[in-house]
Amino acid sequence: MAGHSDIHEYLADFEDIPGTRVYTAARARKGYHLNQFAMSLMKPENRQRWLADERAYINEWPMTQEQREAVLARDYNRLLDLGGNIYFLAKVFSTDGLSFVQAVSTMTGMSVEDYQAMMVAGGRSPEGQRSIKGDS
Amino acid sequence: MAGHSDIHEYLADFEDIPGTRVYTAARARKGYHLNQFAMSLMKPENRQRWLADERAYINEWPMTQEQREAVLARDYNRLLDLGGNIYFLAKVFSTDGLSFVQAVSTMTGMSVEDYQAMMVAGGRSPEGQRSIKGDS
Amino acid sequence: MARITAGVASSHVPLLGVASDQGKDRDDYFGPIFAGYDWTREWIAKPENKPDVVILVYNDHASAFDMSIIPTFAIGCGERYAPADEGWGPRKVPDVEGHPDLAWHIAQSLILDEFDMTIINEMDVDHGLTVPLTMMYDKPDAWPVKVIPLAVNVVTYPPPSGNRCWALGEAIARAVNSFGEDLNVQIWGTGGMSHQLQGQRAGLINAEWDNMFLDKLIGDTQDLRHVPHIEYLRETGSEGIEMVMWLIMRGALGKSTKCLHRHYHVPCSNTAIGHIVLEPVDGSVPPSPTLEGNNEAAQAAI
Amino acid sequence: MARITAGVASSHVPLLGVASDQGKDRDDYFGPIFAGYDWTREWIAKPENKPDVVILVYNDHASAFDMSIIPTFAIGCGERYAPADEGWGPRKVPDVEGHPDLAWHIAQSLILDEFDMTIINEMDVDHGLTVPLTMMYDKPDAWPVKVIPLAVNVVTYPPPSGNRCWALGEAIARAVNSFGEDLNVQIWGTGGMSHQLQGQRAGLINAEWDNMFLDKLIGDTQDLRHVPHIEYLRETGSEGIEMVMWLIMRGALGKSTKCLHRHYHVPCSNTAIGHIVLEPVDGSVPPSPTLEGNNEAAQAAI
Ligand SMILES: [Fe+3]
Ligand SMILES: [Fe+3]
Repeated sequence: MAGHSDIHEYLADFEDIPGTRVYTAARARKGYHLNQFAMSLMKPENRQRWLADERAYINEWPMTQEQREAVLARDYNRLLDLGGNIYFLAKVFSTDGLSFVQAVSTMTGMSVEDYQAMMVAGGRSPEGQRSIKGDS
Repeated sequence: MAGHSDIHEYLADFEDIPGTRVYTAARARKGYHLNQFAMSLMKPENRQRWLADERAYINEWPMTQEQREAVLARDYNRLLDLGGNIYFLAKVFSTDGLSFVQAVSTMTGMSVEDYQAMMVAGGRSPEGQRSIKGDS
Repeated sequence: MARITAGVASSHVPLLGVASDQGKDRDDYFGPIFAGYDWTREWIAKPENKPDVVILVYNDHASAFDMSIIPTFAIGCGERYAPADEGWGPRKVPDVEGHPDLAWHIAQSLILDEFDMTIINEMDVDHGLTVPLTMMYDKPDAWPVKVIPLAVNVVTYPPPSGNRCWALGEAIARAVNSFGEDLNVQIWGTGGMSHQLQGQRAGLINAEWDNMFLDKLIGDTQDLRHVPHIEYLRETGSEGIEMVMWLIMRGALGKSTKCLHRHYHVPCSNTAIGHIVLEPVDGSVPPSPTLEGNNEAAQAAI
Repeated sequence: MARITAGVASSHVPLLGVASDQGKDRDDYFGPIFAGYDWTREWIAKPENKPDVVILVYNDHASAFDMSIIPTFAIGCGERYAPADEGWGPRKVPDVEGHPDLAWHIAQSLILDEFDMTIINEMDVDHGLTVPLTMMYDKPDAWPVKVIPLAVNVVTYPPPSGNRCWALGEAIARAVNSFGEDLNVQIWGTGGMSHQLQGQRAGLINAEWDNMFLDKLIGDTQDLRHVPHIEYLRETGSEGIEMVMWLIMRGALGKSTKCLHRHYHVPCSNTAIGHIVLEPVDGSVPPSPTLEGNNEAAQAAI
C-alpha cells in the first residue's frame, strides 16, 4: 500500500477528509445492528411491517436508542456518525421512495434543487475539500 | 505450489490415489444438492422430518434419483462417487447415531470390529497405497 | 484456448437502471449519457467482438452480503443469479447466466496462484452487476452473454490495494489462457468514477483526476497500481474508491493497451459517468510466482 | 505491545469432544491421548504462560459454511460464537468469546498486506475449534481465554498452498506486533495428523511422515512450506491435508522455534493424534512487501 507504513497511519489519514466518514472497522462495529436493521428492509414482508409501524419494528433490533431516533428522524448525517453506512441506509430511503440524489442532498445542508443544480453545473469542486489540516 | 505447473496437472495427480476421491470442483458441482441436503440435517426440525419419512424429505431436494437411492441405502462409497463430501455426509450418519468409525468402516469392506482392530494396531499402512500408476 | 480480447469499464449508477427500465434513457437528462454507449453497443454486437463470457468485476452494495460476512474477492461459480431486491423490488431484467466451467477453472487457478478467493455458488446480483449489462446490451429478453461475477469489497475498509487488484487481473489472464475451450472472454471493471454519497462533502466531482485515471489505463504505464486509497478518497470522493476495481480489468489486459472508445459525462445522479473500451496490444502478463507453465491436459478433470 | 509468545498444534477429532463431554477421557482408550495434554494444561495455567488471546486456526467441517459460500481464509471479528449443531445437537461447552479489537486490527492489517481475507461477524464454531479448547482447558464453566477464529478451507480443492499458509502466519505476526495493547497472544494450528475418512483407503496412518512433519516444525527449516498438496494426500490420507493449517501457526512464530512439548498417539477414531507446543526463539518475520514500519499511533482509531 503505497504511502503508508501500517494500518494506524493508514486509518489516521481518513480522519483528515472534510465532511466525510470513511466506513472503517470502528464505524462498522458501532453501526453493526443499525446496518443489519436497514438490510432487513430488502425483504418485502419486512418493508410492510416497517411501514405499518416504524417504531415497533425498529424496537425489535438491538440498536442504541440514539440510532433508533436518528433513523425515525431520517437524520442521515447523524446516522453516519453512529456507524451507518450509506449502502445500508439506502434501504431505508429506498423504502421511503426517495432517490439517492434526494437522500444525499439532505446531508449537505442544501435544498434538493440547489444540490441538483450544483451537480448539473459539474458537481462540488475538490478545491479546499481535500484535507482538514492542509487546505488544498 | 511446488511440483505443479498449472491447475490441470495439479488435478490430474488426484486421480492417481487408490481408493480415494478428492473433493475437487468437478465433484463439488456434481454433489452440490446432495451435500446441501445433508447439510439441512444440522437443524433439529429437519432431522425430525427426515427421520419421520426419509423418502418424502429427500424428494424435496433437487438431486438425481441415483443420489437419493444411495442416501437411502447409506451407500457411502457410492455417495462419494456421486459428489458427496464426507463432512456433509456426516450429518446423515450422525443423525443415524453412527460414529465416524462406524460409518467410515462401511466404506472399506471391513467389519467395524476388524476396522477398529486395524486402527488400534496402528492403522492402514501407506505402503502400496500411494499411487495407482506407481506401486509405492 | 480461451483468451481475453477486450476490457470494458463503466460506472454502474443505479439510476441508469431506473432510466432504462422506465424508458427515460433518451430524455434530456439521460440522453447524453446513453449516447456515449452507442458506439459500444454496436461494437459488441459484431460477431468478431461478441464475447462468449464476461468476467464482470463489481461490488455488492449491501445486497448479497450483509455485515455478517465480508469477502475481499468473491467469484461466482454458480449456474445463474437473480437480480437483487435493493429495497424497491428486483429490477425486471433477465436472470444472469453464469459459466461454471470457466469460473471454477479461474477460481481454482487463482487459489493455486495464492489469491485467497471466496467461492460463491448462490447469490443475487445488484445494480453493480446488472446496470453495466444494461449499458452494453440495452433491453434484451435474455442477456446475450454468460457472466462470471467477481465481487470486490470496496465498502468496509480496507478494500484491496490497487496493486493487489492489478495483480489479480494478471492472475485472471493466466487462468483464462490456460482454459482449453475456445472462448472469447471480456473483462469488465465497473463502478466510479468520482462520487461521494455521504456527508457534507457529498456531490464531489473531479473531472481532471478522472480523466488522468482514464489516460493512465491506456498504453503501458503501471502508475495506477500505486495510487493509495487515501488519494481516491481525497480527490474523487468517498465512493470514488470503486475505481480500484477497474485495475483488475486493466491488469488482465497485460503489458499494453489501446483505447477503442472513451466517454465521460457529468452528472448522473451524484456521479461522474466514465466508460472506456480497451484492447490488449501486448497482452503478456508476468508468469506466476508460484505456478509455471501452461498445459492443456486434464481439462476434462475440472 | 502485543506479542506471540507460543504456538500450539493439536488434532481436533470430534470424538475427543465426545469423550470429554461424556467423562470417558481417562478410560483405557482415551486415557493415553489425554495424558499427552497434561503437560500443556499445567503449562498454560501458569500466569507467565497464560494467553490473553488465542488465534485459533481451524477448518469448518460443513457447519458454519455450506456449499453456497467457501472462503479460503475467514477471520472472526465478532463478539462471541456458539458451538455448532453438527447433527447431534450442539456440544454443551461454553460459548467462545471473541476479541474484536485485536481481530479487526489483524483483519485490516492482513488486507493491507495483500491477503484477501473474508471478515466474519457471526458464525457458529464446530469441533474444529471447540475440541482444541477442550484438550487445552478441560471443562471450565467459561473458556479462560478470548479466541479469534481463523477458518481455512481445506475441504473443497484447492486449499491454500503451504507456502501461502506460512506467509499468512508471518503477516499475522506483523499484525500482532503492531497492536498497541499489551497482550499475550498464542496461535494454535489444529487438525491432522494423518487420517483418511473416506473410501477403500480409509484408516490410513503414516506415523513416519507425521513425525517428520513434527520434526520440521522445530528449528529454522522452512522445508514444510514447499510440501505440495498431493504429498499430504498420498502420504497422510485425504484428510491429512488439514496439516497445512499448522503452517500458519509455524509461520507466525518467525525464524526459529524451540519445542517445549510433543505428543503423538495412534489411534483416535480414524486419526493419528499429534500435539506440539513451540516457543519462538528468533521470532523475527520478514518485513511486508507492501507495508513497512510499525508505529503505534492511531490505535484509538480502530
Ligand atoms: Fe457502486
Ligand atoms: Fe478436521
